[in-house]
Amino acid sequence: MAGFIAQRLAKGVLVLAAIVVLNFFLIRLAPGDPAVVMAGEAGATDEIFVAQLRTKFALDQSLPSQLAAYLGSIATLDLGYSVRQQMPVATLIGERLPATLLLTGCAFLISIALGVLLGALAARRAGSLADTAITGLALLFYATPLFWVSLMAIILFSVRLEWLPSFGFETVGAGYTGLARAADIAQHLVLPALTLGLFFMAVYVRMTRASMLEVSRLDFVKTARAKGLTEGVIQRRHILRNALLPVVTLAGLQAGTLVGGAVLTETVFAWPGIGRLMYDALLQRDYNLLLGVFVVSSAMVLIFNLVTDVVYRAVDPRIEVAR
Amino acid sequence: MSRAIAMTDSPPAAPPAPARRRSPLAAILRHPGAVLGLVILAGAIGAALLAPVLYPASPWRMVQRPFIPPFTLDRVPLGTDALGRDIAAGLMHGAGVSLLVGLVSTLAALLIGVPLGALAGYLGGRVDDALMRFTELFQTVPSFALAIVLVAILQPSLGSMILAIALVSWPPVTRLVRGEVLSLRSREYVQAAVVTGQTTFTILRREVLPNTLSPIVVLASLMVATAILLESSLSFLGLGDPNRMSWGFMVGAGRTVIRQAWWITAFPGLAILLTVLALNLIGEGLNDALNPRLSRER
Amino acid sequence: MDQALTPPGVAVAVRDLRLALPHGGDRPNAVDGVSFDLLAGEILCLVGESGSGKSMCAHALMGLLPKAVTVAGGSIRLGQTDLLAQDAAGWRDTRGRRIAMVFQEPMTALNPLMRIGDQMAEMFEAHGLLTPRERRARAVALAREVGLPDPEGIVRAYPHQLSGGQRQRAMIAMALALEPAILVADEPTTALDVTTQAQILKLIRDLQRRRNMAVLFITHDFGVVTDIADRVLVLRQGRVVEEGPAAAVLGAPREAYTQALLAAVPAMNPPARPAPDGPKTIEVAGLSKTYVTGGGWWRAPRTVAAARDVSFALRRGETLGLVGESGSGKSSVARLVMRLIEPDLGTVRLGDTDLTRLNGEGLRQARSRIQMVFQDPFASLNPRRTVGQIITDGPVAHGVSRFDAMERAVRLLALVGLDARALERFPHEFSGGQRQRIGIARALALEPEVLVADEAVSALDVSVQAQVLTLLEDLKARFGLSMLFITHDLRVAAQICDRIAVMRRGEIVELKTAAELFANPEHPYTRDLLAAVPGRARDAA
Amino acid sequence: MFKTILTGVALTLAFAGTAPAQTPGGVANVVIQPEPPGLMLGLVQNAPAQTVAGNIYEGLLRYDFALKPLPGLAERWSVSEDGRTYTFNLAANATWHDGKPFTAEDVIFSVEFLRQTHPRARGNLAKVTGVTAPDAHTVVFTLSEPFGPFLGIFEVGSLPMVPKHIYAGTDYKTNPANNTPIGTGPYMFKEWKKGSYIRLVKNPNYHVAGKPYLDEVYWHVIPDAAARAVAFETGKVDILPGGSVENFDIPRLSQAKGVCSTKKGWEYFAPISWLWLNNRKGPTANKAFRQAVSYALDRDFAKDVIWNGLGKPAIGPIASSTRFFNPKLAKYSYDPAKAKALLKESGYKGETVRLLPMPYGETWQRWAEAVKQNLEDVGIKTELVSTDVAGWNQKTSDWDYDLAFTYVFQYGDPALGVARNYVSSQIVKGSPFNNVEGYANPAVDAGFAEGAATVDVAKRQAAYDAVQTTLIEDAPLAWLLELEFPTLTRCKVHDLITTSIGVNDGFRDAWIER
Repeated sequence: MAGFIAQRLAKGVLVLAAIVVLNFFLIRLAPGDPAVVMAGEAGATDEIFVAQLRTKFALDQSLPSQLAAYLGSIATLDLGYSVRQQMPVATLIGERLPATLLLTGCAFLISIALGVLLGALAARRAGSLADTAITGLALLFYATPLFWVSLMAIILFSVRLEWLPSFGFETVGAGYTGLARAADIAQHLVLPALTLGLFFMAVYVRMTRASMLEVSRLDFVKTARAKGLTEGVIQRRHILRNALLPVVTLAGLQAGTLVGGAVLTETVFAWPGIGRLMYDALLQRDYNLLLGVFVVSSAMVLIFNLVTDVVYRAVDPRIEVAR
Repeated sequence: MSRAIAMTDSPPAAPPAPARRRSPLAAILRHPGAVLGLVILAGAIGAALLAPVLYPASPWRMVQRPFIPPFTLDRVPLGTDALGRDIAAGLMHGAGVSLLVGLVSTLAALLIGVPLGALAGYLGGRVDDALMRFTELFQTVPSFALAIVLVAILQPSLGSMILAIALVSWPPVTRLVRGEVLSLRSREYVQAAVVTGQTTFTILRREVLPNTLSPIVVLASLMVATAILLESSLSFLGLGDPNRMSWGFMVGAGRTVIRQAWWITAFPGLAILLTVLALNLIGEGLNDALNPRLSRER
Repeated sequence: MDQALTPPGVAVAVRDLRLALPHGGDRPNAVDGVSFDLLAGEILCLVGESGSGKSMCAHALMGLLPKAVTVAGGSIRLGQTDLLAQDAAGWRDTRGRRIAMVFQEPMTALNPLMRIGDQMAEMFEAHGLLTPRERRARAVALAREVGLPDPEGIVRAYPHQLSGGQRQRAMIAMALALEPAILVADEPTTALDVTTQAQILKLIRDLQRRRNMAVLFITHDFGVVTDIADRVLVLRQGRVVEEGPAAAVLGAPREAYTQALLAAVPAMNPPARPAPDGPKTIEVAGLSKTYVTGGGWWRAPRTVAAARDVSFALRRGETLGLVGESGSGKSSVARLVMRLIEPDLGTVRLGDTDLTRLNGEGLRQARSRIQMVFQDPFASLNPRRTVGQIITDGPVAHGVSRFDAMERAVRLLALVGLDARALERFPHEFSGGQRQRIGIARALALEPEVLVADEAVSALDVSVQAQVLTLLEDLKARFGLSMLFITHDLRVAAQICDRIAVMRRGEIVELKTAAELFANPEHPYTRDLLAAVPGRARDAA
Repeated sequence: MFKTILTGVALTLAFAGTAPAQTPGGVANVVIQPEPPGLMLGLVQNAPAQTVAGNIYEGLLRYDFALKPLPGLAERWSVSEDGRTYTFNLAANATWHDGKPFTAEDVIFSVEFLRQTHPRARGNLAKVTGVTAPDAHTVVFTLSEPFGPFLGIFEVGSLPMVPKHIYAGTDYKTNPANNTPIGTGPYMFKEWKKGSYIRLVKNPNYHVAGKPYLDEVYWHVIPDAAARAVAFETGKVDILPGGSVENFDIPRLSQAKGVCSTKKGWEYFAPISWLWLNNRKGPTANKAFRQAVSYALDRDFAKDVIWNGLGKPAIGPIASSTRFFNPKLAKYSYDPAKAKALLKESGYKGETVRLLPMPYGETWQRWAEAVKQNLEDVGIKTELVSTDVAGWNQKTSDWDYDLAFTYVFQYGDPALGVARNYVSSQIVKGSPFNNVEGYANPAVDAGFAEGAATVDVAKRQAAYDAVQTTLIEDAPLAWLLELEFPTLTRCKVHDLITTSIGVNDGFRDAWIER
């Protein structure tokens, strides 16, 4: 298992390096650069000012040497310095990462728990009214624009009903500590995690349902039935467990989309995560920061994929652990 | 000729599931969800086609007072937006753009994904390895983030949006096609084609790809839906084409006034929802019709 | 009447069983008025070809009919109960405790994610018996009873770590757990190699004797029937054709259908054949191929030799059989000869051409000289191309005009016994045997010198199999083909082969003329194989 | 010898009379949008940075709504008769947030500092030949020639005082202190949770006795406009500085109970929006075409519908709220017929012109759509080119546009904020705020030069009138609206807007009724 993880990590590093190089050039294709942005924001500017900024951002050097410098620092796990924000990129991302991890983590848990539960229910009663209702609901969540649901949810739950806070990570200045703070953060988390989670829930509902229907046709289910097991045990122990394997695979593949979807959610809910950081960095042409976010979020996806693979291997004895 | 050869098989032993291959269209029409989907989609296409007839003027024209609620003025049945533009006109004209973006970007994604997947699956070995690494690269970068960056780089326009959506949505196609081709490659009829001396290209074209068609069609129908959602999300972030009236643009533009004028956001949002829903329903119907293995129990 | 008990000695009484197929099928009822008694302490074989409804009968006994199939009438009496009239709870109680079942495919009949022992223990759990600890102990005891090696270890193993035979033993152990009075075995040995089949048949026989169970044994193989049946029930198209003691039905069948079926079973004694004396058409020398795969049974990854230094030659007009069990490498050799996989070592010479040296266009051109007939009549024809296209694609690829190729296809279709109208139709419109004929026509369309038939008749019912074998023999003679015939079925090999090579673990262990091999097997493995062929008793008789 | 213009006595002006008693204490929750890149005002000058850091740093002077100087760090000031020597007497008790005293040396250092880092200060200080410190609390500026608007350049965003003891001898841009700005202002920097909030706390040693009143100021970063509005409605924040919510929300929000709004506090900036018209090439190089554009624009529609009645149509280069504006010079009104006639006269052949919207939110986007429609109505084929902030800056700086939206601050005087957009010496690539349109007219150049170098107000007025007349006729660009950005607060917040830069230095006097 350790060998497998090491091998996957090595592969991941290669993928990351490729992502860095690709995005490095991609980002620089965009019109304007950080100096231009800052000059524009200053409300007044002249050549000296822009030249100073270019020097400051090391934009006066050639592209290959900029790339070499960046790769060099990445190799030592240094994500570089955001000249615009006057801080190391690692610090900036470090401040934001927990929020994103919390949001995507909760959204993921909600989506997979609800998705599997509802999918299993629907599959068990395939063709019934409950099935139609569940698949219909899933479709609806899947088809509704994420930002639209978010806006509607804010209006309903925050403005009209005043049940939940509409934005932010916690109540600023309330000075909560310990449990009170956790409860406060949880309150803020409900809406963004739900809206993000429900979209992906739809994906898992469909997958679980289809997978369960497929597994329920396999021979060993007949064997289980021939034992005289109750339907519940058959569904849980035999069908669901096997049906979860493709769901785990799908979860791995969805990781990238999930992190991407967080950009929108974080924007609407003012969630201080790296998705928003990325969007801001993009608008400000904060190259190092943008690259850093790409590296970190891609690394998140890779790690998540690794985890799903490990889970898959742990669940499925057929995959040789030694390999 | 000997007697044994002339004799056909003993009484037609239960022909293998004769019902399997009825026409896909008939199978879809048997699927109530898919029929509903087709009806909605037909409505959207109809709106797109009729828009220049029913609303020959530009949908951007400010025709009335701003913020007229729906169902109050006959001239603007769905009300007006923040600038006094006719929402009904916007919806009709927007249908075309949304469908176009969905369709063209999906086609583009297929154009990238299918050949790559076919090559990776059929040739295997190093080619497969290299192509799959490349695919992994695109699956690892958070897709929506990449789409945003691409549109920002290329500057928002219909073309850049289509390109960006295509570039982030091809990897699943490649994976699917590769998987299908991989399993088809060892099918006996493909081996038969190899053995009878047909060229690799012919084999791919004749024996392999046509048989990957049904899952691709199903995936494509879902991809069109996702592309429409992506387009609206990009527009929501202000990365839409400012010269084209699209549903995504309308939602994005209406969101600032969502509190005082729900209809500006609600109608195009509903249009997106319905269209995406329709495409998903059709996708499910297609899936049931084309991949009977996975069809729902009835 | 309804409350009537089954007569003493009768374990299950099936009366006028009628199972309805969904609309649009080829016939209204899968099973149409079948009645029989299964007596305590006997093995009753339900025999029939595919589509005869034998499996449906078995599943009806367990209440495990597919959803589309409904009971249209009749009764199945077990003691006081009419099984067909009971509710879900009743069925749950019946299954496992009163009637147990063993399925055909041991590879898929076990849950891949559960340990063997846990799956056995479930049997007790399902009926609320014993404590978890006792269940585990019983699982070990059962494993021991069915002859699984290392019972303590194997109950902790997962299904994929067991061989096919071991899995079927585990299935049987499971079925026996609650000591049911009735065991339903649905083609339990069909998926197994012949030597394993012999062992499992013996196991079932032994257990049945020991426990005095009633066994309903479903099979299509008269060899197996000969070896195991006390009584036989022959089914055709959902109706009973003939019923009687095994000796009577097999020895002196009354019905024409039974007679035809029995006649179609190839005999173990090869007919006399003239020794082929044509020139060598194909020469295989030192062919080797090694695969690296993950191991089974708690072993590290290992290498599997698909072919080890395989050499043979084939003369014009000669049929060489390659026989062996699964994994013996016989199919790999066929594919190596066809250059569908690349050999590690060795040469395949076709006349004066070395196939293994050719590549690209040269190889493509040379391919027309050696053609292949595949095993699976359903997978070997592209469902999206018409029969005409399928047959003519090859010649067209070799430069024949589509028109000429079509003319040739019409002739070939006539030759394999199909109508020219077939050209415009798609494969799914044909039966398995007809498809196999189309596959043969496709191979012949290129006018090859050598035909490689890879288990070409294995998937066919016995009567169809006989026809296709006759066709192959006839075509071989007509065109002066050499044929490499790969099969696991020694009976088939005996019928069609001039010489037979027995393969084991990638090696040819014995190669001699068919008559000599059967009369005088030298290698111990060959002897084992021959001894394991079911139904030898009938051949001897 | 020296004539004292004003002494720092009458601080509270008109507000003093009506205000109930100030209560110290309390916390202000304010929206800040977008998140500033930094708070070191000497290095970062974008609008949100000024809004926040204007309460951390101070300039020598502040300005009332009529742009008259008020005491800041300088308590008194005087100007010599020849208009070339300015003397400032500094607050004696002012200290930096780290406790070090604020002295004349800091002023001299700040001038040097800003000449290196602050492009606008560099321009404003161009005529300063010497800065000396006769004693620790007196500073004397010597000018090479008279400069009419000189007393107007000491606002905190234009000439913030930076601490010498922290920056002297260091690399300004990488000094770690940039992350923990130290000023002399009423609030001290405490904490910055990036993406969430910036927290300022009361400076207990502030040099004006009794001030400030509030204990803490939280600046909340909320990127989505609708979410900002919701935050205000739900009481999460109490203050929406001008421009922080979309205009469409303003009527609803300001009509809510307990909400007060004011348009004051923008006089110093007096932003005017216009369309850059590329005078170099394409149809826009033609004067008649440019005039046609100006006639085609429905400014009242923009004001009423897009800006919800805020602002007023701009008729020329100088904003009506600043000095030297002349209302009699108006020329352009919404007149599509005249626009069509001029278009014909210009020989326009239906080429597509590219219109660059301002990437600053929905209002600007809507406005661009409306303008596009205006132009198409008179027959000008228009294509919107969407872009983000960087792209917009790049394109306007590189003159890669036909028409482009912008808005520009006036900084209180035509010499400071107007001339740069019209004089030929400012035709320099690389800045989006100079003479981007490429208009060159020696008469205009001369007129602006005269206006700047003159101290006499009447003479300046004459010079600027001439300039305005010429510019309006030549229509180098199409003026749109003088913008207004009302500040919304809960009514319990008092005295927030007391100067012409509003919230930017407003928390000095603000207090919350409890």
